[in-house]
Amino acid sequence: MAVPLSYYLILSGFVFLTGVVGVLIRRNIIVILLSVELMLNATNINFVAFSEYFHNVAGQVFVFFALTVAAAEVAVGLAIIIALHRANSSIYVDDLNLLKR
Amino acid sequence: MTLPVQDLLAILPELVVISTACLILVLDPILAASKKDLLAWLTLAALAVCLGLTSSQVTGRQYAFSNMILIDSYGSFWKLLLYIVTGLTVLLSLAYLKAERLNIGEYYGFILLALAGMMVMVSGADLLTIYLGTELMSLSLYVMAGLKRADARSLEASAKYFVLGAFSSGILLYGISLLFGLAGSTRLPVIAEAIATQGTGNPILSLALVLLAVGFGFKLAVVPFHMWTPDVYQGAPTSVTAFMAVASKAASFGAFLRVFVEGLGGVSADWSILFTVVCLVTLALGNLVAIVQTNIKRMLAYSSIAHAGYALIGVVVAGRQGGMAASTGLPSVLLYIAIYSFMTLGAFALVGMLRKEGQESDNIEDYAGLAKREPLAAFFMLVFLVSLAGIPPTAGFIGKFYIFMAAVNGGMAWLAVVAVIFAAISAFYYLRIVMVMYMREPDNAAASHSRLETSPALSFVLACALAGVVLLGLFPNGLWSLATHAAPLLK
Amino acid sequence: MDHIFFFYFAGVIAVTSLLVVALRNPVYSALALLIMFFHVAGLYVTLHAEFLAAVQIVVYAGAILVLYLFVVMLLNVKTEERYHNQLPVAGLLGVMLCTEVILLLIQSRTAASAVPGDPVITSGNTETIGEVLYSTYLFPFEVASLILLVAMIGAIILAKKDIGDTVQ
Amino acid sequence: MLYTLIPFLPLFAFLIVGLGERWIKDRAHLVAVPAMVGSFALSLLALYEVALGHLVNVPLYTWLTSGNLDIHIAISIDRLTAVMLVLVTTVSTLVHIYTIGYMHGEPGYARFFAYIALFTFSMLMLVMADNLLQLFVFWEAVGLCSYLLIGHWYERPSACAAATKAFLVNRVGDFGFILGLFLVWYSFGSLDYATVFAQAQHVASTTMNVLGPFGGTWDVSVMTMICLLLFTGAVGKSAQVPLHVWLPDAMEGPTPISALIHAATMVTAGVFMVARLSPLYNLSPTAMTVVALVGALTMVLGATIALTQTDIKRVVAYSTMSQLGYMVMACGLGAYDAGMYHLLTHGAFKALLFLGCGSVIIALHHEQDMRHMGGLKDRLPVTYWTFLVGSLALAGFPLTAGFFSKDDILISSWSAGPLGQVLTICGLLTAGLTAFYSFRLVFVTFWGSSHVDPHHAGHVHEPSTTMTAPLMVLAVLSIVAGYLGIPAFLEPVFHSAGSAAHHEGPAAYGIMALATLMGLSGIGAAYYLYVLNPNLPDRLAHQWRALYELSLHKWYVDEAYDRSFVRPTISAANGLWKHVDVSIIDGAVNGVARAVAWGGWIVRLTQSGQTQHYALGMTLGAVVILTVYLLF
Amino acid sequence: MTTSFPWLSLIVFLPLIGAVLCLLVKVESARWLALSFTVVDFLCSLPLWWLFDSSTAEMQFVERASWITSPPVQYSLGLDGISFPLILMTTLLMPFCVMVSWTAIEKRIQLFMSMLLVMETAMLGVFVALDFVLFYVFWEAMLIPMYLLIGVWGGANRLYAAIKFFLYTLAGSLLLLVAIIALYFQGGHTFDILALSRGTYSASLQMWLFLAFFAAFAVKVPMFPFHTWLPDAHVEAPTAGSVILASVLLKMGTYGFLRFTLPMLPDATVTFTKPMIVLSIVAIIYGAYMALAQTDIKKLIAYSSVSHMGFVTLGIFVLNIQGIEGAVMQMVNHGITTGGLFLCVGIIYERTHSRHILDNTGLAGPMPRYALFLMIFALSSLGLPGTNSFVGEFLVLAGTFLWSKVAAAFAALGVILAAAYILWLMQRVAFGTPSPAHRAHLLDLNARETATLVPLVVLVFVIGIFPNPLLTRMHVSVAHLLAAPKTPAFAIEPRPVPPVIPVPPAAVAALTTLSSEQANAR
Repeated sequence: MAVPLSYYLILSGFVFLTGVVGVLIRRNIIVILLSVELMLNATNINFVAFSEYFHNVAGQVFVFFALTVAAAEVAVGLAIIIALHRANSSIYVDDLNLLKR
Repeated sequence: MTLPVQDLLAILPELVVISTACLILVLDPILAASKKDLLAWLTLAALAVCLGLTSSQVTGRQYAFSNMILIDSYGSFWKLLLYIVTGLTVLLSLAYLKAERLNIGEYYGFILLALAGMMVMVSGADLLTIYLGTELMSLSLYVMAGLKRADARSLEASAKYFVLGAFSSGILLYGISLLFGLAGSTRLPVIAEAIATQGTGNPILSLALVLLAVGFGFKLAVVPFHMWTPDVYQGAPTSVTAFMAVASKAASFGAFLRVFVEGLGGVSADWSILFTVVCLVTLALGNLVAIVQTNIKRMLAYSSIAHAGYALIGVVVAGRQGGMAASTGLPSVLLYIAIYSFMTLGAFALVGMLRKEGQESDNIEDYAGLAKREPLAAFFMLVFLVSLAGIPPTAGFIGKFYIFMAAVNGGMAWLAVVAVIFAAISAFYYLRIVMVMYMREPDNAAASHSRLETSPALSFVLACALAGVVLLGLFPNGLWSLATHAAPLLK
Repeated sequence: MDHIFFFYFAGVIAVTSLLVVALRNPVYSALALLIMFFHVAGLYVTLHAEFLAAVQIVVYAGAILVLYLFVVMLLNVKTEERYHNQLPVAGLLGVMLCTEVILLLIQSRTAASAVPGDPVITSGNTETIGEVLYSTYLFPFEVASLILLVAMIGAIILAKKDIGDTVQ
Repeated sequence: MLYTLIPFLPLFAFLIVGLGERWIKDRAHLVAVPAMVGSFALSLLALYEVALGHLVNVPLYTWLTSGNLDIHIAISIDRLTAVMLVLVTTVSTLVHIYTIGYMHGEPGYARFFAYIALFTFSMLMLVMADNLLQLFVFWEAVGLCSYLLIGHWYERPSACAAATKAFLVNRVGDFGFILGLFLVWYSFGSLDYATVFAQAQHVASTTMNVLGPFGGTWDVSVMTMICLLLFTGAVGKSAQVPLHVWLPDAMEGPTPISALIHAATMVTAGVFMVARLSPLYNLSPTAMTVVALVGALTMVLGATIALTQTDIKRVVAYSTMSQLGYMVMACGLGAYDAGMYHLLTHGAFKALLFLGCGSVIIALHHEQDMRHMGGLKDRLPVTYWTFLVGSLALAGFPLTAGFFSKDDILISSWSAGPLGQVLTICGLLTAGLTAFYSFRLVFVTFWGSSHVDPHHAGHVHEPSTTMTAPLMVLAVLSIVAGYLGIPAFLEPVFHSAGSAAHHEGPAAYGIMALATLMGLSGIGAAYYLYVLNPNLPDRLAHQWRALYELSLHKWYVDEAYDRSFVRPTISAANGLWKHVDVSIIDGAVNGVARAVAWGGWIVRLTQSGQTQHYALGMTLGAVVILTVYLLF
Repeated sequence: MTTSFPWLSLIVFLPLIGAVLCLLVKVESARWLALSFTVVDFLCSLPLWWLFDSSTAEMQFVERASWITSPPVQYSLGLDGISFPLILMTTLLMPFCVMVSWTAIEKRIQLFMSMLLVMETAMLGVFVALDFVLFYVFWEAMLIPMYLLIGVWGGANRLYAAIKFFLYTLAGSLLLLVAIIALYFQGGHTFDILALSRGTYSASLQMWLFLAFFAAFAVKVPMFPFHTWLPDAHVEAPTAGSVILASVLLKMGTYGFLRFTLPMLPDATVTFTKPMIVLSIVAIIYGAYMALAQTDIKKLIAYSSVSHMGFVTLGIFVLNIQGIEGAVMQMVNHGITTGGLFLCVGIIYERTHSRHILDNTGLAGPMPRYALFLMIFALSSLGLPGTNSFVGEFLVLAGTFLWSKVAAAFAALGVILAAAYILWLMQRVAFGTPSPAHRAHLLDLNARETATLVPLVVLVFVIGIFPNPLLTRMHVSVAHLLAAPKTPAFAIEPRPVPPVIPVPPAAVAALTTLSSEQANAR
């Protein structure tokens, strides 16, 4: 018997929210990016699962693009991190506090 | 595998933009530092070509590339607006980059790439293209926000924008995945059809709706997804801020309306309630917090938040009326954003070029006595601020007028009343700038008062923005008919 | 059988994703993520997405995560001594969200009713994807390429020292 | 049309002198006096014409129309008007002439002439009105002239205060007047005398519920309301109790003004108004009673105060008030002709007395306190003798004009029922007091030893002819006016008055004798106290301290008003401003602004600069929305 | 009636041309330019006095052109008997505003003059607009120039006053905008004022619209308790600004009541009559009390404006001919009189640089001509018969009396109080002896100042003595306003006027017109 779709959805929901919480509670910008990766992976699980259940390749293609975008984001993100580290010697997000109020 | 010519013709403007961007990226290392201006002119030339191309596309409705993209009057409206504001931004940047001693030829390439992303956003017929367009735009903007690397604030803005942007795009993507799960496709018409056949009570749909609202809410900078805006607007180089505040917001509205009206029109009753609340808190927060700002860029950021709130009224009304063709809600949003673009761009142009000792002077206090030092600049600022406050006979009034018309027509007069109360409050912070410029003397007698660093390019930008603000205020017919022509084609 | 595979992969994915968030040392977090990536790839295989499984391993595990680790090492990132001070609020929100999302998901009709039939794409998954990528999804593909271009040049501009900071 | 010139000659004089003040300067009288003389001559002509039985009515123009409100400005002369015209122009002409000497060399010479010309114009228009609104308009206009002239010496704070007071007190009266006017319009649909009088009988039967707006019921005859409200105006203008307080203070103005405005003409406008509107008053016994009582009270009050005053002009002023009381009382008792008769004779002798005072004052270099006078009869013979004539007339000495008119009043009152008889007794007593204080004035000022400031004593001399000639003319008039048969002349106007045949009968002679006796004893008492025993008054004052103080301080009316109206109003205004306008109303406005700004401050705190707070905000938003979705 | 010549456009936009030119020229020329533009504008408006047809209630000098096609907003202008006097008053006052600013304004004269001229355009536009949106555009457009006038050239506390003025009035008028739009949808999809006036609206809608209109107009008037912006704005504004504020801006509120509230919302008007009248009377008395408490001359006059404008709103809401004609008269008269008073205060401020009463005492001695003018305006302000203000106040009180005798009595109390504060002011300012500190500066009026005041003084008397030419020009319009068929509620219950009895010959003998024949024969 095939695994019901809702199992996948619950799994992805859990992973997604773990990622969300990670973004909220981790101070290290790198780990925050890792958490975002969790969110993206959760999404991907959704897409693939739906794709399977709809007998439709579109979901898999979407994942492919999402993966591309994730890679691009990582590139830019890490560049920003390096620039930040160079300027501030810190990669803690809560040290970014020049701009407020 | 063949490339149909029609498809290529349909995306000719995009192609022009992209190829010019690539050309610039290639040319940049070759050109001598002193000749980087050429790149700007090249950009402008490309925009001019696009303007012509898109103008020929304002009628009709044509899908291209396997229904991935839709060339219609709605998208063309936004594209035309984007060309104009991008062109003005480029001109502004020409002056601004010199003043900031930033010499990055890629800058123009990024502007064009971001523009390409925006164009994809507003003409995407598939959530995939819209998502990719959004990412293209966002990634360009992340980079552009951090371009002033010598300034820690610029980097900080970039980092914050990036972190939150990635976060929000994750949320958006999750929403898209759920929609895909609902309809088995990411094409907007298919989604609309699925909603129509399955009914609206599906929880997964509600969840998707909320997640999409969060994702787009972030791009539109509406409360409570707005919080990046002030920080990023303040930290980013001003020309980039202007671009973000104007072009990015316009494109986001374009895509947002496309998705919510065309794709999720079936549940418009749901999302109009959601956006009513968002609209109210946006109006309230944007206007209230703007009052207490001391930095003009931050103030304008809050002002742009508040303006998104006004535009949302039109969206709410359209949603409430089920996106009816009779509703003037959508056209009024289009009109509002177009008008908003001119006045905000004008204001940011001035903010960016008012400098003292080579530094941008973005503290409101720096504007003290400006009317005496720079009467013309002060007058321009006055007009932009008055228009932002929505006082006739400027275009800002026309924008609010149509929004309120739509609201009252849609049976939401109370919303209009709330909006006018906040409009009155908003007048306070706009007028405070006028007050500082015209009625206050600078505190210290030092010679280091901010002055406008003029250049022909800047003058042209200001003149265009002023003309837009004044002429659209006096003769809104043309823009309105464009907007009414564009909006109903959303179905 | 499917269930066993699913529960194995799902279990590991859930645990490692928690670890990514919970472990204070970024290197450990990254390694946990790496494990998760592998298991996600495994899950893809059970869902007949072999191509994606491969891409997942090659791109995510092989490229992205290595990049992360590289940066972590490069910047000599220390262990976080504490979480962000909004942990309680965020945790509460997370729990609430989790409950709500799961509630919504299991109520939803698609999830409840959809039971997979025979996968259309039983074989040649890679071929099919390649086919559509260059036909139906040609346009997004090109846009994606632009995204990569932006990312590349953007990363260079941001990370490289002394670019364009001065005129002349 | 010729009669149009009666008011307009003074108006032209005013315009020429007023606009050309800078060029005319001390030649002002060359314009004003001839104009006044012309006006006087025309008045006589008008009197003649009216005596022949003609009436004059010249509509000048339509002042305003609005709905059924239609008001014309007109010149209308009947017997009542004609005698008023003669009185006004006579006194005015004489005062003009007198002024030449009195104001000689003053900086405001031309201005003064302009004002009195304007006053004369206004007064003439007032008496010639053929509708209530014109009456009211010029009623206010004479008030304005009075204001301007009282404040003629504007550097003197007391003069300015007096002017303001005069205007304000009159405004209070006019408040009633204008409401009465509206009530007339409301009830009759018109303000023209002719229309109103023609319908008076009809309206007299209607009543109105005064307490209606407050939920109560108190039906009052409309006619009574009208008459009482209009009479309020007369109370103010004719210085009747309780609005009499302005008149004595008005003596701050130059003396010719006191003679013209505050004795002979303007203050009598109230009496004139009541007489003019006699067809209305006759229909309201209640109002008549009130009028009579107020008149009597004023009469007594004025006389008692005049007893102890030391300022020469104030004594005369209080006597004016008292005499006005006589007239009003007469009108209230229906004896309009008697009232008007006394008005005319009083105009002559009171003007004389004031001008005489002016003469003394000028001679003593603006000394007004009679304790610093004395023994002037040899130095100022003309003044003395004319003043004496005036005083005799005031005291009602037989065969003077005052004797006849006052007796006319008293006799008429006696025949007007029980109230009238009570009031007649008051009148008799007052006659005694009048004789006493007027001769106190004569004796203290002109007789006895001199208390004049030795500084000036050397050059006290009779003023110029321009001042003495009017005195002599007025002295003659003070006698002659009694023999002109004025009541008979006016009788047709008041044909409805109930006292037609009152001159006959033993009661009349009895009262005449009594009045004469009272007058003579008053004079005798004054002679005893101030000539024979000059120290006695002080001792008496000491002995009857309370009464003396009461009289000296004018029954403390001013003080009472100050405490009950003036000061509470000012402090209420200040209190309202500080505690209501600034604190509450404006405080609310600023409070809203502050609350908004405060809200901004608070919300701004969420913008902490912490990226993750922002992400938390987004998440929170999503959670809230989702929760709402789940719950509803 | 359509005329071939666009009088109104000419009058309205001529100053705008001047405003642009003023910005481009030198200081000296800016003054002359502004003066000549305002004078020419006045001269242009003068022919209207004769061209105006007082026999019709129709709009006259109508101009129509399409402005915005969807929704149909028209550029349409026109005049009737109610707006007509206000136009003349505005064009008349503007030259004086320029003249009084001749030397008083020392900085940025070009901008000042320009703003004055922009104000003129906006104010005139408000009075002639026949399209609601056009009206609103003009109505709001004046906020910015006025804000600058107060804020740039004002007194010490000018920033507070300017922003308070702006926000207060803006808040009110924005609600008006919503009401206008609501009317559009309920009134047959038009913004045409005349068409909207012909429409009928449900009672509840009228109620809401009335409140919105009230918010805009009552703040502008200003009615109690929305008046607190006025003293601040008046006090801090430069003289010309005060004059414009008092003379024209305040009238826009009452004009709004007349032009919009009464014809469009008749039922709500009747419903709200009582509260409106109570508020008016409170304003009359309260304003007067406030004036009594002031020691700043301008503030005193500002509060007196609250009181006087109370008469205007009172006259409007008693809903009868006398009341409304009185209100319009009072609008014009208050403009002239209070304008004159503010000009006078400005003149003395230029000399002593103080508006405090105690710093400006005894002016009659050194400045007799000035004192004379001040006295005339003061007397007019307290409503002395023979001056212009009496006409308006009299008519308003008459109208009020028809509505309620008690209300009239309370309103008339205001007249007493007006005398009190004005005379007390005169007693302190004009009379007495000058304070030695300022004595040397107290030069009497120069030719320019005299020329500024004389025309107003002449008007004070001309209108006071001959009000009828002005009144006849508004009779038909006011009657039309009250007699519109859809507003039966306005009809005051017929007054029990006794039938005019045929006058018996005996009574005629007393006083009738038989004598006039004789007089004429003479």
